[in-house]
Amino acid sequence: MTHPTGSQINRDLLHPLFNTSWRFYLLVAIFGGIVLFGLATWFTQTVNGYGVTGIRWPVYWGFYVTSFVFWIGISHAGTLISAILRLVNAGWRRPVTRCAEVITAFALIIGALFPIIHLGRPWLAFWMFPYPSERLIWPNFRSPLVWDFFAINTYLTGSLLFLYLPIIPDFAIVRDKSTGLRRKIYGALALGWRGTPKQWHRLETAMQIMAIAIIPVAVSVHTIVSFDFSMAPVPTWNTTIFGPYFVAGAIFSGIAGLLIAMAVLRKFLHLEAYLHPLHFENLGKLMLVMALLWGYFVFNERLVTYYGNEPAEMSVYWRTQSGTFAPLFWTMVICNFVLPLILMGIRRFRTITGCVIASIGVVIGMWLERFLIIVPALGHKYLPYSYGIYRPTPPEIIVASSTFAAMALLYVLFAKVVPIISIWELKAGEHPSPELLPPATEEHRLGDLHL
Amino acid sequence: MDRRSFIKLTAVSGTSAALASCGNPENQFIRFLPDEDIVPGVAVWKPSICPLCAAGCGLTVRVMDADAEVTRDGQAGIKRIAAAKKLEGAPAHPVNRGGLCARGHAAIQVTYHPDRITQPLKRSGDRGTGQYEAISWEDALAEVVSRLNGVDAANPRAVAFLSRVGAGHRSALIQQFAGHFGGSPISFELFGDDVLRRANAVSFGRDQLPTVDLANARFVLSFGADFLGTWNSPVAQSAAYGDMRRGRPGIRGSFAQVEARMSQTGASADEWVPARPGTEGVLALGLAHVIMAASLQPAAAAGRAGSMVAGWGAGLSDYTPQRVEELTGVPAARVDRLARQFAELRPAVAIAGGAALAHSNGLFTAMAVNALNALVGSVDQPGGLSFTPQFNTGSALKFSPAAQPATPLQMLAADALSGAAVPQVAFVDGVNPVFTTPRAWRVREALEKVPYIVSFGSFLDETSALADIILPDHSFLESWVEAVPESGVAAAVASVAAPVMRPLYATRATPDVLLEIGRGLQRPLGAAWQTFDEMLGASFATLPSTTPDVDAWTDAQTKGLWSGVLPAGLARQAQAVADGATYAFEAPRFDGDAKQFPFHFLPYPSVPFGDGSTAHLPWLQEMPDPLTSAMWSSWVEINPTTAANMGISDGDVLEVASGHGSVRAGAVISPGIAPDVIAMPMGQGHTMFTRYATGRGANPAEILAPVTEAATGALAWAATRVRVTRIGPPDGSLVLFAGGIREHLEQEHR
Amino acid sequence: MARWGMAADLDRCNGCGGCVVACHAENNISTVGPEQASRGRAKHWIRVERYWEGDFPDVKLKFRPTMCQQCGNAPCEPVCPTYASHHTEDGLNAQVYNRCIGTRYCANACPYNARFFDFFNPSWEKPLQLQLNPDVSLREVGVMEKCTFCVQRIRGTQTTAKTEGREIRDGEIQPACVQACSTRALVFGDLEDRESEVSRLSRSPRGSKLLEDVGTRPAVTYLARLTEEA
Amino acid sequence: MKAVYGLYPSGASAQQAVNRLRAAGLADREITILSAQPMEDFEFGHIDKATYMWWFACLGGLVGMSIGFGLSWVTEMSWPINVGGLPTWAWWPNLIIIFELTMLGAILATIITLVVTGLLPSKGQTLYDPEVTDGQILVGVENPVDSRVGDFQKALEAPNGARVKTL
Repeated sequence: MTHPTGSQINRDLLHPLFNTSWRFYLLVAIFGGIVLFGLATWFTQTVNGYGVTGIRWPVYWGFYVTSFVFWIGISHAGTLISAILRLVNAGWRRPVTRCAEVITAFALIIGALFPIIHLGRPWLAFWMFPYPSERLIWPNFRSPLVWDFFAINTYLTGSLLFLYLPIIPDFAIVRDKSTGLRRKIYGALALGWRGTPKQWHRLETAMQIMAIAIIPVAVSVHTIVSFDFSMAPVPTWNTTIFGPYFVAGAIFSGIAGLLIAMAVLRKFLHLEAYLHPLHFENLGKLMLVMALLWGYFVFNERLVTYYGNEPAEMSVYWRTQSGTFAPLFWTMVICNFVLPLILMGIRRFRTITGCVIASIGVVIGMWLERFLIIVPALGHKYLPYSYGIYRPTPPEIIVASSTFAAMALLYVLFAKVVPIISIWELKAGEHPSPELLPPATEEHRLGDLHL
Repeated sequence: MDRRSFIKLTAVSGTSAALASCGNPENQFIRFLPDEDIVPGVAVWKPSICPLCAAGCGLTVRVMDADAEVTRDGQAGIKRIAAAKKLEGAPAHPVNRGGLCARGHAAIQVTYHPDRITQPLKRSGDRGTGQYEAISWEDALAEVVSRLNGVDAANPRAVAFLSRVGAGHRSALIQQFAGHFGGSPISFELFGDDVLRRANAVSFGRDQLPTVDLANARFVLSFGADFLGTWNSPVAQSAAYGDMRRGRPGIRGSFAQVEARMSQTGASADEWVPARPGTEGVLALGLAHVIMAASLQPAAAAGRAGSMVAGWGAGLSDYTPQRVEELTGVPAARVDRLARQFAELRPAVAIAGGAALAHSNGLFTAMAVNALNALVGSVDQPGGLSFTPQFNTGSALKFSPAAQPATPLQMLAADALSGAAVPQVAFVDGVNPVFTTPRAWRVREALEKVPYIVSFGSFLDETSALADIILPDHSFLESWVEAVPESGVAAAVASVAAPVMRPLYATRATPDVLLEIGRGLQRPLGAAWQTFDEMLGASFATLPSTTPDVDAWTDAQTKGLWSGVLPAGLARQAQAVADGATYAFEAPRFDGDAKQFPFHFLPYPSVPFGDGSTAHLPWLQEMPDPLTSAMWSSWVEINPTTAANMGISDGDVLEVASGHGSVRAGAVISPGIAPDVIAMPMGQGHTMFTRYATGRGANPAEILAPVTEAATGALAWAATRVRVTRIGPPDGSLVLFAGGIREHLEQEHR
Repeated sequence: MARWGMAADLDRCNGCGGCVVACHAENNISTVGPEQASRGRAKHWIRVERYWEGDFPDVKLKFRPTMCQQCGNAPCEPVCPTYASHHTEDGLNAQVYNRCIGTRYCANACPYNARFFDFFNPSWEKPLQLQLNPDVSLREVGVMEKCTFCVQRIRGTQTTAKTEGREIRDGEIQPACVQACSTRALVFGDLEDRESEVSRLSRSPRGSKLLEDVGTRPAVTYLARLTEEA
Repeated sequence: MKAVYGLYPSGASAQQAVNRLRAAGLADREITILSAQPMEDFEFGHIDKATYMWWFACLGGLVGMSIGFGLSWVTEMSWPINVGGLPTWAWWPNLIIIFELTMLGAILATIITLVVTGLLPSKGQTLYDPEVTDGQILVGVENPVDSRVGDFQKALEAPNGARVKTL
């Protein structure tokens, strides 16, 4: 395998920016259409009243909150993984970080929409924000939803900047390669980037600080999302394990999301020279670790409930184990544990295809996990008289699934305007530090694991 | 609605209302000066009387200003009126003592119902289609008068007046009106108590429902009487029940209920005793046997009621516990224990009612329970049965007694269908026999033979839709109301209340209309009063005043009631009925072959709807049934074992078929019903009864067999046998409020 | 400052449902109709729960009127981001409808499922709106509502007592359900006043709190229905 | 004369050019170096490395922490509303708000420091050549003293593959 040179990298990675095929328009039309349909559905929900959903007494959270947790989980792919890989200076990260960070940014934006979508009065969502209003009252800082607001706010700000910083030099490249209005726009986005040693140092220092800052923020975000549940005295919610359990689950689903995105990009943007099977294998190993961790947490959660034998909790326990929700529960176990263990644990299955299959399984499984945490417990809360079953209605399903199209749409648009693989970082990968490695040659294989 | 909420509602619903109103002058916000005697924002409380059942509970109505769309002096617009806002139990009323049941609370929706008939109507389409056109009161009354002038004066059955039974002034007036044409008002109540009244007349010489002194009883044994839910005077009985349980320091009254399907009352019992349908009297005599055999009865036990029971003098040797077990299915040991409790926990009282008396042998059962009460000396004693002295409105008004006994409804129907005697004019007031009678009686077809039907209904229901002319009554809040409770109090009570608000629509009070028609007849009715309130005044004036320096009528209006000791001439007299017969158990007669129709069918009065007359009130439709939590629907109750054997799960659509028809409803699997009994609540299944009740659920009366109790002719509504077929999975028609029914569900998961 | 509380004597309660309709009448609770009711949208601030025990023929049934328990440590309150759900000085769990943005978190946190959500704008078919109580605000679509212990009656009586310069008498304040209860199973009053009937009943050996082990410190005491003398 | 600069194909030749410019008497801050990637393998890539960014980030974190503390303190003290029996100043939950605002402060301070100290162009420092994008390394002098332009050109031309341009 030959290694692309600097100008080759420029040509390959800038290609999608300057050449638009009919496929792009088709994808935008399809995904955009679905997103518009979803938006229209949400609009009718807001106009007609929340009753068009399947939410009912006493199951007041359903598809929307499930989707919220799911997308926030997916968002842990990027920034967290990329930050960790940056800090440990894993060389193979270079082609991966950008597409991972993009997932974070967009998944967060979509995830953050759901609390608004799910509100009974979404037009008043800004009341979560502390500002001097005529109501003369500020939000209740003791509410986990306000923590959510602050945590997501910090994480979103951090992730967007974390995504933006390493794009600055790439924006400068696009600026130099383009003309006219586009040159002006990219010029503005490049913030006067020239590439002096000082700029490079400042950028790298900033990236390091960001990486260090964003990791605890990412951990806190999903811990706080888990607090939304564990703070309420609902059977099986009110548990101390939820924080790490959710963080592990988030990274798990995040890796799966990243693997799918990478495979799709590799296929459609013809980045076979940059995204190697090795990247998939390495991430696959990471996913295997997370699957084991996830299995450990689920075992832990189940065992403690079972052993405690508290009547209200046991009612929820049996409901998922062998009752109404058993099919979903066991599907989840297969998708999240059995499937990744087989596909990622056995070397010959740890191919790109294997990774994608396992990842799709994990995405489905993790969506089910959130659903199974939320709905069965709310339907079986202490007083048997008030037991209830939730069934989603078409509007909820449309809105929730259209966000997948929204993710795809944002990704397609992003890949159209920004090099989806960090050009300068890829080039920098050609120059490993001389103390560690012999001088860069054409034969030097990109992506060797330098952990 | 007050102005604030009105503005809010308008704002909420956008500008659509305002825009829509631009075109229609009658919808514009015309604001008159308030002419009502009301201070905006200040609530006043006025007395009234709940009209929804015969108990006669006293109400306190909260009246406040509100903006209503009304027509006044020919001009339509939004007007500030004094409107009733809420009904509350009158704390000083001796019947309900401040309490009020669900139905009573919802009664306000009768007045504000969106489908009320707002003015006289004349039929313009085929009968039963509900097509009517407006007619003026003058024309309508003239038409009715001319029809009445044309009837055959010699035929005592030329005019049929279908009405509710009662002891009040309105009933007295109707009786007088019907008597003017030689007849008597015809009343039919599906869950009526004719059998018990007859038994009380025979046993105790009182043709009346008993008042049970629960508050002082230490042991209550009820044979099928849903006295906390739908039977007799539930609020009064509930208040006393509360005191029976916890009103006396150190004493908690015990309570056992005998019935084949657990009623709301049975649910409150300490001991629920399922007995085979129709054998409740055997159990009562079994208890009497044990008591007499062990000589547990008090020395001064009254014996007259017992002497009506065959074998009483010989200690009821036919009713040994073993024999009782064979007949009723109640274990002999339990019979023995219940008997000892009944005799030892004095005062003890037995109550009979509901399904226990709705058999072909109902009179025997009632006689047996009466005898049991007499045996332990519980008649006219504290903690026992007594009979409320009742104001005889007929004699106060100097009305002549009924010329001849009323024709039973089924006979009227049969004669009309056969052509033997077809009424020329029929009046319908406050009853809906097309809905409440067994389809087998063919009342609807019979009424269709009647050439001219006048209805006083406020709503189009199955019966009033057959009417040729509808003269809508005021709602009870808009008119003078009165009640003379038959039971529920110790002393005589007569309630009366003035209208609490002005009529919303061009309706007229039915008693006033009857008086006016009576004046217009060629042969006038000859009543001494122009209006109903004059008549009430005259009647109450005959009563002794209970407050010094105030006459009885003024006093009654202020308090909402008169209560005291009745002068001899004004009380309904005890009538000793001595038919000389004695009563022995004979097996109840059931309609339908036990092989073909393996289940007993038990329709029962629903807690919110009774026999269905209140199914049009949305609050009651949405009130969860106490036992099943069902709303807006009908259901079929079935025993879990039976259901499992037949492969029926909760909510499955079942068909219940008797020899006379079939109905369908969702299954409710209930542990509180015998394996061979199928129960269905009455109330739903209306084919026409306002937007809230029409086309909802099924009417169990449709499949009832025309079995009657021989002596009284009362319908034995628990005497039908049915078969049950599973039609399919739940179809969504059964709406339940609640999910789980047992505290410990996890056992089922294992 | 008073601490309002209720006692429900399950030995008196016969499950008649009078309280349910009385509550609808007092608090402008809209009916939702059969279609919405079948989708779990019916609102009953007070409900009579019933539980079966045993199998035929030895079957027993228990009723339990259940409403907002006005917890001392109410799980619904801290989770609300906008202070729509908060504690008043006299121990009520207040719900400020105007401040509610409809997260429904409070309802999830409530162990008693005492909170109900307005899935649509409530409507009354004319002229049913005339029955509306002007003392109780109407709720818009998207807000939570629940039993208030008929706070409008409490405040009204407090005002009256203040104008008349006197203390509130025990039993003077009656929420609609208490007033309606035929059997006098429900008793309302001030728990701080040791002489009040509700306070006396709350100390009864038959008394217990619903889901006490969740740690909510409810203001409603249920007096057990005991067959044996107690 | 605005600037004189050379373009170099490799880091080694650029290093030579830098060394020669130094020899010609220029201080590091007077030499402009532009590259399309960080040049950490070479000495010239480490010029101007010292930064206070870490300290500014910490300072930003402190500011954020104070805002978080103040916001929750002022809110809860201004509206001492009882919710669920929690204390009015419930510091455990508030730690979450404080933490998030601390991190937000640190992140924003980092970015602001980066933009202000690294990206905002200093006056007279606008030398650029698009060929840098294709991998050439630019070494040059902006606004040179006219008398010394010749020396600089000579120094810049010395390394292999140099292409010297003037503006």
